[in-house]
Amino acid sequence: MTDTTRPDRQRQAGRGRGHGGEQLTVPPADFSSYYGRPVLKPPVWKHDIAGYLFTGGLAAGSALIGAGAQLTGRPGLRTVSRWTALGGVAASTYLLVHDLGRPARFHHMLRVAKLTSPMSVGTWILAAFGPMAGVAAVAELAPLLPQHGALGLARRLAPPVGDIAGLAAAATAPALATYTGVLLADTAVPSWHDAYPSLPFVFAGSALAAASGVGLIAAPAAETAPLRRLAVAAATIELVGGRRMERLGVTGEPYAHGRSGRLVRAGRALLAVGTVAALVNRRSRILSAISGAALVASSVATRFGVFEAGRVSARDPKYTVLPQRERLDQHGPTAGR
Amino acid sequence: MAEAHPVGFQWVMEAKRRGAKVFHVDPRFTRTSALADGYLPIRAGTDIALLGGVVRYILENELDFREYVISYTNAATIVTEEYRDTEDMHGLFSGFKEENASYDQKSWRYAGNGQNAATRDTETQRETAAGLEHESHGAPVNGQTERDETLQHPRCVYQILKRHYARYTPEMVERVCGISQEKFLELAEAWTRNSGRERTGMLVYSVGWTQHSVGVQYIRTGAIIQLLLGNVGRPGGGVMALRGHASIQGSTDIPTLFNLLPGYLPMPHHSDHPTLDDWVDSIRHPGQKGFWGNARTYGVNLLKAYWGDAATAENDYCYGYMPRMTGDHGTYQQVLDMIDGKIKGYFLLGQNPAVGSAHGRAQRLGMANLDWLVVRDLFEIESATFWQHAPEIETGEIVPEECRTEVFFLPAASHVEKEGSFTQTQRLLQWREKAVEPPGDARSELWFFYHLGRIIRERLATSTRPRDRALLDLNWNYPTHGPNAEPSAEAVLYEINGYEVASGRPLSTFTEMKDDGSTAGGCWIYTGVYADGVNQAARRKSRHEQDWVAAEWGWAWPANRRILYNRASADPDGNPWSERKRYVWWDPDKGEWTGYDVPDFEKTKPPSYRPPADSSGVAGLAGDDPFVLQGDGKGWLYAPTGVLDGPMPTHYEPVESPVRNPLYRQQANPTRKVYTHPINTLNPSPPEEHSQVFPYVFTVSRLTEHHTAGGMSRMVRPLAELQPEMFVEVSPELAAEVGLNHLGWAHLITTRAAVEAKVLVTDRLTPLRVDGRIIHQVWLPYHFGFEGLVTGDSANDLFGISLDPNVLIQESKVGTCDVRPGRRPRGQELLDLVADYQRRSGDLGPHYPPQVTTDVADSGRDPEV
Amino acid sequence: MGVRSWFEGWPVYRQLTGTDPLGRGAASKSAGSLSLTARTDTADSVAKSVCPYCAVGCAQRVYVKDGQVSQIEGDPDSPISRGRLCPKGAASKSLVTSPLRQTTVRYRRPYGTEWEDLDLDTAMNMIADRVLAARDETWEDVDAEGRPLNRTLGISSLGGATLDNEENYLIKKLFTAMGALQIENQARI
Amino acid sequence: MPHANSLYGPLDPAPDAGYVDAPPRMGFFTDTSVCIGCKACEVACKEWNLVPESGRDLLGMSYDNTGALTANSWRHVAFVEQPRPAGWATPAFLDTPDGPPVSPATAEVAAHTSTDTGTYPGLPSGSPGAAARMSGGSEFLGMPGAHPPGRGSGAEGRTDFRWLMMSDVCKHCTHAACLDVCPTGSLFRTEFGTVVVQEDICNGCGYCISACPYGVIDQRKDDGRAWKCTLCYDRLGVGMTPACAQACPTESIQYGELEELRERAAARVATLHERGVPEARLYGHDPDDGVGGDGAFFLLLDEPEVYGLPPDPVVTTRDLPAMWKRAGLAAMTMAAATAVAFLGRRP
Repeated sequence: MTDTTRPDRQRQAGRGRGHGGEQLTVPPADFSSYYGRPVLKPPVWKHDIAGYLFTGGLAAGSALIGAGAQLTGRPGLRTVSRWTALGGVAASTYLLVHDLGRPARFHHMLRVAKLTSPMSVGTWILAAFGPMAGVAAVAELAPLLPQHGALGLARRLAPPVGDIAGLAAAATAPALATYTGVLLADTAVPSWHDAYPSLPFVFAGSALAAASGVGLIAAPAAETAPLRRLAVAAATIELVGGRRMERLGVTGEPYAHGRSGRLVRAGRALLAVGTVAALVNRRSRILSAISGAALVASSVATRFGVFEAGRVSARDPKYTVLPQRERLDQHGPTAGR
Repeated sequence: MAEAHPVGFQWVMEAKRRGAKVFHVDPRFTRTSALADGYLPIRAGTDIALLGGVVRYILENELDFREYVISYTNAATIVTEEYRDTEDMHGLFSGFKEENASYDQKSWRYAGNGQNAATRDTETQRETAAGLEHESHGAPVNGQTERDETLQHPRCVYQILKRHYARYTPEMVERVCGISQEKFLELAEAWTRNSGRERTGMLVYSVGWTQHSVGVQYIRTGAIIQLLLGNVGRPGGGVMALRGHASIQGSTDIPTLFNLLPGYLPMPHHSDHPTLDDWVDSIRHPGQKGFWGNARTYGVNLLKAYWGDAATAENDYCYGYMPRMTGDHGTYQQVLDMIDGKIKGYFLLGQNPAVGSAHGRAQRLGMANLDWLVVRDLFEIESATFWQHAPEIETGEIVPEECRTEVFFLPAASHVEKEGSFTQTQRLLQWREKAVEPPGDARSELWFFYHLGRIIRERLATSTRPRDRALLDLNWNYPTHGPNAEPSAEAVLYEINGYEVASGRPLSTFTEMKDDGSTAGGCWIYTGVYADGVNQAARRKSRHEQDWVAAEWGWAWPANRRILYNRASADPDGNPWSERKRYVWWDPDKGEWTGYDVPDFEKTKPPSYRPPADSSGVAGLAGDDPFVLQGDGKGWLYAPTGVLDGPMPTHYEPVESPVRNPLYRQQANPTRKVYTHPINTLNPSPPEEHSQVFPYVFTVSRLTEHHTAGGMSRMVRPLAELQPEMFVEVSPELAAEVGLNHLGWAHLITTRAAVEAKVLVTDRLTPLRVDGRIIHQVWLPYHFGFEGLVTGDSANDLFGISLDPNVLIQESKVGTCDVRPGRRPRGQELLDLVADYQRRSGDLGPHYPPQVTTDVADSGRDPEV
Repeated sequence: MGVRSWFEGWPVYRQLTGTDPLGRGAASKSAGSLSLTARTDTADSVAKSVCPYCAVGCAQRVYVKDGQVSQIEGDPDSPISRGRLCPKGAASKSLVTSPLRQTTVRYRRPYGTEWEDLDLDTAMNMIADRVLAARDETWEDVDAEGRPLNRTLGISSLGGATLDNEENYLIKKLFTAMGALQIENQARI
Repeated sequence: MPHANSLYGPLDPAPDAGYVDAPPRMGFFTDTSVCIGCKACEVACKEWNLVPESGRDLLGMSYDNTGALTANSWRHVAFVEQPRPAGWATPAFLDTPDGPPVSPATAEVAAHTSTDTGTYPGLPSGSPGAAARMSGGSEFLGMPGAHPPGRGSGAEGRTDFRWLMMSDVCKHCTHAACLDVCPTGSLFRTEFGTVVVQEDICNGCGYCISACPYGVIDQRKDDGRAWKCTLCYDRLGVGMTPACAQACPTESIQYGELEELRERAAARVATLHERGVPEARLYGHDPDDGVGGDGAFFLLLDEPEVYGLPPDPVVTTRDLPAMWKRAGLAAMTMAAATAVAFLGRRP
């Protein structure tokens, strides 16, 4: 924009709000817009997607825990985790399809494979993860099969197949848990995009926390020791990874204020409570359950909080215009850099 | 123009791109103003004061295009000694007759002219809207005049004009119009600077200009300026009327008007035109110059086209069949007659008077008092459903069970479902091909009237009554085709064009017409549109394949001429005024006129030609008389006859105005047409008392997104959503004064009605300082009504009926009103509210105030003191 | 469609084997897009027309498919409009194809409160009856001094500015022959 | 192989999208200095593309009753009333007895209106303060030195006035985030370099809507799919001009080869600067900008945000490699954390 002149703009950021047009009834905002309307279209995703962020993370975390349990000989935890993973991925698939404007066309997702589209990448990850998680979980039914005959063969084959599938699911699980961070970040939604370095960590931590939480609730107490350690790790990842979200400047506001801010804060608090409870408790089944529930709830709150924050930031032109304006005033148009 | 004629505005933008300056004068800042180089907010109804100011500016500074003015206008012509100006008579011209509020135009005539001028009495001229005849030709005067080409003679037109406008100073413009002197001078300077040999300026008006009690004089003032500046008959010049309907020009040329016949021939008048010869003589004015000398030919051809074989020289070509006017039979007179029960049946043909005409309530009450009504339209418009949904149902003024009007709604064919020609605003005929069959019962008007005529003629076939002869002898044989027996539009066009009776050969030009019955032609000015048996209006040679005049696209009347009076684009010697403005010129080698356009002159008459004394008609035109349809061949700065409210435009206040005329004691046009009818109540204006009851000025016009009364836009989805509600635009100052809020409600009240609208408070409206007072103006769109996808009160309900005397067009661009916050009351309370305002304003229904106010020197600021 | 051609039509396959690895354009073009064409191109006929709204006289092209108007747009050949249209002109197709258009005769009898249906022929005959009756009832042969009048003031008409010249010509001709003087149109308003 | 500038920087998008021998890139240049706000573009677009109705409410946003670009309005004409000088004109209200301007206050009121556009989420209401500022301009905030005394400051009565109009449309970005994030390949790059939703493919996932930095693409209710301007892909295919550009009476919307349009636009800006309109500037024309330049760019007479445009948009996918890196890191951290948790001491 070298040929552009802007003699009519007198902006000096942060200064001078004194005299307004006499008829102004509210203090003028420090930016212009078209009738104050949003520049961006707020995300049209319904709460399905916030829910999916949770269920997808839960499935991924559970698959990882399932594999860990499988490899370290914790059959109870393995079973719980595999079923949780399957439940999570099934719920995820339902929520994703349900959120579509044209659900009957969900299979169009498989037309292309686009590295530029986190949703396309996620689709293929889900396509890989889902069947594996399914096979791993179904393999847990082997003991219910008869001893003999064709089904008997299945009964014998199921555990090794389930183990392979469980490991395969676990191999894709970290991608499943973290791509959603990119899914949200790869948008024009100011608070999501600007948080792109943090979101995958927050979501990774949140996924592990949720999965640990379910394990703590449902798995035999004797097998839950890794979950307690994992809860601490999850909290560390989430809190350390997410600390930058508060330093985003104006687009960080929605993570700290309003409904979305309350949800995010609630998520952190619950995470802290759940982690501490998991650490101090070694025996109490009830305390385990509470700890687990807090971790699960933390994950839910965090996901909905992050989701909501993005919507808030897209809805108010301030978050779009101010940072861009600031950038322009400091550096000139993006092109100039 | 950007607002109502956006596609035409592309040429303004084109000119602007090339450096032209654009000025826009409007009471409200519109989409046109946004793109103009100068915007002049004006008090509605004061345009003559503004333009008169420009005339004065030109004359005082001698900025006129002198060579053009001397040769081509009547500036040098001497006027009779009896003439007295408005300056001497408080705003009246000499010859005013109080008893019928009209002028005896004798004292206005050119010196030396005998009793030729004003052969018909002026009241009859007003009643019959005779001014409309001049759409194609000037008023009658003798061809030979006394002239002083030095322009020094005190009674020459130039000096009379100068004196008449001497008081239209920049200060006066500011005082009357509310336009600052600085802005006025900017306009006047730019306009004059851009005129002359090398440059031309154009004046564009939209036909809201005609909707004033001095509408014709508005346009005349514009024409005077353009003549003084040499901007007529030249490319890039002229006075351009932006008309509002697809074929409103065509419906004036081939009129569906009470006082005209095709080609601007007058409808016969019972006392003035008892015989064919009387009728013809009244048109051609023996002794006058120009093409109207052949009026007999045009008249006989029309009669011959109407009555075919029955029309013979012996029976004066059936002239006796013609119905005769006795006075005003115009649409507003008709409506009042409907209310009074004098009219039985009414046809509405693609027109929606319940919304589109002034005084909507009178329109609807009139329709509710008929025997029968036929509405032909695309949609169920308000005029078709008044008995069901009119606002008068709510007030109890119309009770469906008691309303006897029988209503036939007949669906009409749309423009793509029939073939035919439209004449657009530049007189260009363009043929439309039929694309599809009309749906269901929808039919063209051609079908309806052809078959209605056929049925009626069949009913009367055995009649022996003399009154039915005109119908039975009518030449009504048009070929039909298709399943619906659709008459051939081309066959009708052929008849309009004219043909040789014996051979059937289509005529090529109206000069081929004979007055002996051997040719017939329905509209002489359209002759040539079917030349060589080819539908010339259907020509669609791409603009890329011809020059910028594009003479092979469609066909323009007369004779496919694109600029009228284009002889004036060359100097008196026949050379182009400048290379830049070259258009039509004399080629001495070939001995003929040539150029880009069809020359508007006898092709081989040299510039040096001077007619012998006593010649008249076409032969009387000199080689430098470019205005070939004017009686003296000149452009008229001064109209010695033919304009009923004065030889020169004079500022009068609108009939309803909040201020006393700052220029003259005479307040409003003294010759305006007045209807004293109980329903036609009036808001008082000074010097009458109580004008303060209606302190605000309102004006109405169009929005880009809608069309006229809304019948073709409020019913159309993608248009309805663009302007979805009735609104009123007010200035922030008025909003504060009255207590209106943006997007809140307001209602406007006159002695006729109260209408409500959403409020848009906008900086685009401004109060004006007029004669020391602050005047507030509000603006409303007039598109809304009670039917359609989007509805609202009709702005035209606010107006009363006061007409321009020349053409009987109503003043519906300016009125006074009160403005109040909130919605209007309903039912009886609404009637009470209006009645209360009538009472408070002095009940001007029964005692209509005097038309002449020259004896009232009421104000301390008497303008003439 | 064979499995092979299905597979080769699969955009992922096209991505992997073609020039568009990111699946941005060529590879992801759909069947619909491949067969897409402008409906003006497949019209059965094109009528040269003129916009029915204001008096500028913008030229239109009316595209027809299966007896229905499929598109109306500006005619670029026109020296007046150069193919351009205002919002009203641009809405012409919606005007002529509007679902709100009334396409059958409607009749409201005196003192009626509802519309009724009526056959077009019947309506024409009823109107002819009423015209003749009104004319007879209000006929004026001569004025007080015996000069001919030849007219009826019992019939009025308003409209014409949106109609064709040929239509106005017939309207004026018929009304004049029947002695109906009170014929007006928008040019008076 | 993908171009080095495949995600960011100057790029000819059609070859990048796999078109061999692509025709020249086509686009729009919308010159708002000649826009008369007639909305022919809005209607012509709806007629050609059979776009449904978008709401019948009076919005009070000057003459804008459309409100925004939505799935049901692919062209949107913005109207802004401002008590500021129009470069080409003398002050509109010289010596008229006016008080201060009302446009900031009415804009505030208008910020509250809404209408059912038939799309999700429709036309959200706006921030009144920001609306007021759009109409007032910075001088109404008491900024010093905006104008010589007596001009436009509002305190002593309005004098200057201008009415901005601008037909907004999809920008057809060089780097189109909507297209890149589309998981079905419904949004695709045409051979003309434009960006089009394929209605037979779109499944309404909504991702494109969040990705668009201009708030253009939108979801239609009762249909579920995303819709926006196609730059009349079907017409382009047979050599026709897009419906809006063909209808535009004043050539405010110009259609043509992008390269040529950019030259034309630069010349137009120069002309306007010469004619005393220094505020004229181009928007979206620069291939070096945050989206690699727009296929539909504009000549504006005020800051972009006054017209509802983002002042300096950057395509989100510029940062996509970094995002994937962070995600990979997070994934590895997650796997490692799990491993560590399980490999710890057995109880």
